[in-house]
Amino acid sequence: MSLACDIITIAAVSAGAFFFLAGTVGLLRFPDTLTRLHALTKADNLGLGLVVLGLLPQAGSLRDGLKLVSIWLLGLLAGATVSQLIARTARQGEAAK
Amino acid sequence: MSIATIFEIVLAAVVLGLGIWTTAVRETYSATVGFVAYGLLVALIWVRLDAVDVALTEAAIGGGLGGVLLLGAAARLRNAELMVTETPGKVTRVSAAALSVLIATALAGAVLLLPDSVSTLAPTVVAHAWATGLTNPVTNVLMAFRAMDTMLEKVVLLLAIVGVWSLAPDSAWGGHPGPRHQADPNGVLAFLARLLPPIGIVVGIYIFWTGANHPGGAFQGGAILASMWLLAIMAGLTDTPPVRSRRLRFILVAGPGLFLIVGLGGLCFGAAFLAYPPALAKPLILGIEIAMILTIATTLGLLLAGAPERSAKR
Amino acid sequence: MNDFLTAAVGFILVMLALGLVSILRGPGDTDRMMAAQLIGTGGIAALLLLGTVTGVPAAVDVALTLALLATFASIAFVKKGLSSLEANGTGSTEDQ
Amino acid sequence: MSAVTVFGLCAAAAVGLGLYGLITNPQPLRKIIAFNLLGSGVFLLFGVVGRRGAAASIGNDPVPQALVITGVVVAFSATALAIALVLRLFQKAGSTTLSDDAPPGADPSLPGG
Repeated sequence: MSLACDIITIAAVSAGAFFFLAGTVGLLRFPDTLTRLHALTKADNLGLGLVVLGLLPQAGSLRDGLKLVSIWLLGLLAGATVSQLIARTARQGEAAK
Repeated sequence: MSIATIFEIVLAAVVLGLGIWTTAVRETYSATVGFVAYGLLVALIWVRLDAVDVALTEAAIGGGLGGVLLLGAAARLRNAELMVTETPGKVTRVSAAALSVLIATALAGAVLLLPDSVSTLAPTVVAHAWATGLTNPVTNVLMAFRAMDTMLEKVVLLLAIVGVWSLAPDSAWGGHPGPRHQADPNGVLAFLARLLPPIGIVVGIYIFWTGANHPGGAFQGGAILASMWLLAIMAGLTDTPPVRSRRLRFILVAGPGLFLIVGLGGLCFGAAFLAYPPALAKPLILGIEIAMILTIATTLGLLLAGAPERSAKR
Repeated sequence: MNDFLTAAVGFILVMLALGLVSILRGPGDTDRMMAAQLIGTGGIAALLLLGTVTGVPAAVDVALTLALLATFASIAFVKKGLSSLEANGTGSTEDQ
Repeated sequence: MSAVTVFGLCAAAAVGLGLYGLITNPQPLRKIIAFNLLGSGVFLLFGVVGRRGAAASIGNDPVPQALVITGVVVAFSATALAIALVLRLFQKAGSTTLSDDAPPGADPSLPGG
């Protein structure tokens, strides 16, 4: 049981780390604000979700697990709304130029 | 070198890099963004140092609220900062660098040469935990063993808000702090400002409540509540209250006032100023903390909003 | 297991640092607004892993706080950056 | 090297950085930021010393922790007051320079100053 949990953790956290890598490569390589925003809010949020998934088997209690999931949901909410706001600002800034 | 040490060096390097960015970059807005990132990441160091209470405080007050405070000022002063052309001369720069390096080296030396014998008050704190009925040692220190500090700190918060309000121009005396924010009531920002505060209020109260036995407490919970209030204000859903409001002023003095009354009660009925009778210690501390979280949330929010700018009658 | 998780924290931190470099370098303020959002994901992931490695269960509470405050800071970045774009030239808010 | 050493050196460097910024940056707002950086370094030094005082199954001496929490809140109050002063100075004078031979303000656009 413990071994299975550990395997899930290692697999999910590795996948999460990969998506963080992808997000960072996107941030470094993409040319303009909107595409970089895309890399940041999608890849990184998926990475966070996978890390949370990986840590769930290690959580001590149901309450800790629920807290972990709610952190990810908060992250999703923030990513979805903040990226829209930033994108709107970026477009306004371009229009003003 | 173990893998944990490598991780610690990476963490320290990231935080220091942000510190260097904050100091060196030309534009103030960028420096503020760097400082917010710095403040949020320092919380990781505090977790690593096993001081979770401080990590919560740094994340909430040091990084979050403090950073946003600086950011608001940077946005307003943007044009003024551009006009400043004076830069200190080379001599000043070199001597400042020399002084800073000297002090940093002295501190580093002190860290490296810390004595082997460690003095700690942790066992004493644990030994006296029975007196309050709370098991979080930091809350015990804050609310019982060094309660005087905490009470005076509340007074400092109160004095700061009096100082900020006293800077209001005559036309706005007693009026609303900060600008009135406008936002599309059906837009994304208003949506987030309706969705997030209920969650944030639950989290804030949870952090406050868990502070009795686990890391958390009134400051951290209050800071979260304040940030949620300000979010609603920034989305234009509500306005800052006029500072002449009597109810507002009552909330502002409720925390330190109750603390003082309980302290004087200790002087009259107990052993000393701020001495709680052991049987009543937990309810008394809880009562003070409930009053305090309201005061802290309101004070932090109003400190961020700044001096009154619009007169109340309009 | 712990070594693996520590390595993962280190890796995510390095990614976070590279991302911060890229974001802070700009070119525009809109790029810099993403900084808090980046910490809201990468920083929290690192913090959660760190809490598990160090055996500090309360790190989850810090992560909750960080998630809320990072969102708040992001909104403030956008809002303040926006107001400085719009109020170009006035520099201070009129009390109208 | 232990966590105490690494973060202790980091804290010392943060104090140095903050001090340098405090002296050399001409703008008041930057001085406030630098001062906060300096303060954060000092708090970290407290944390490092407290970490060595780990005892009785507490990972970090609670007394310095409580002092740092108090310090963070007081630093925040002081920052808020300082920023209110700078903003008021800008409203009155139209610039935020601290030197005596300040250029005349651009447009102190606020009435009733």
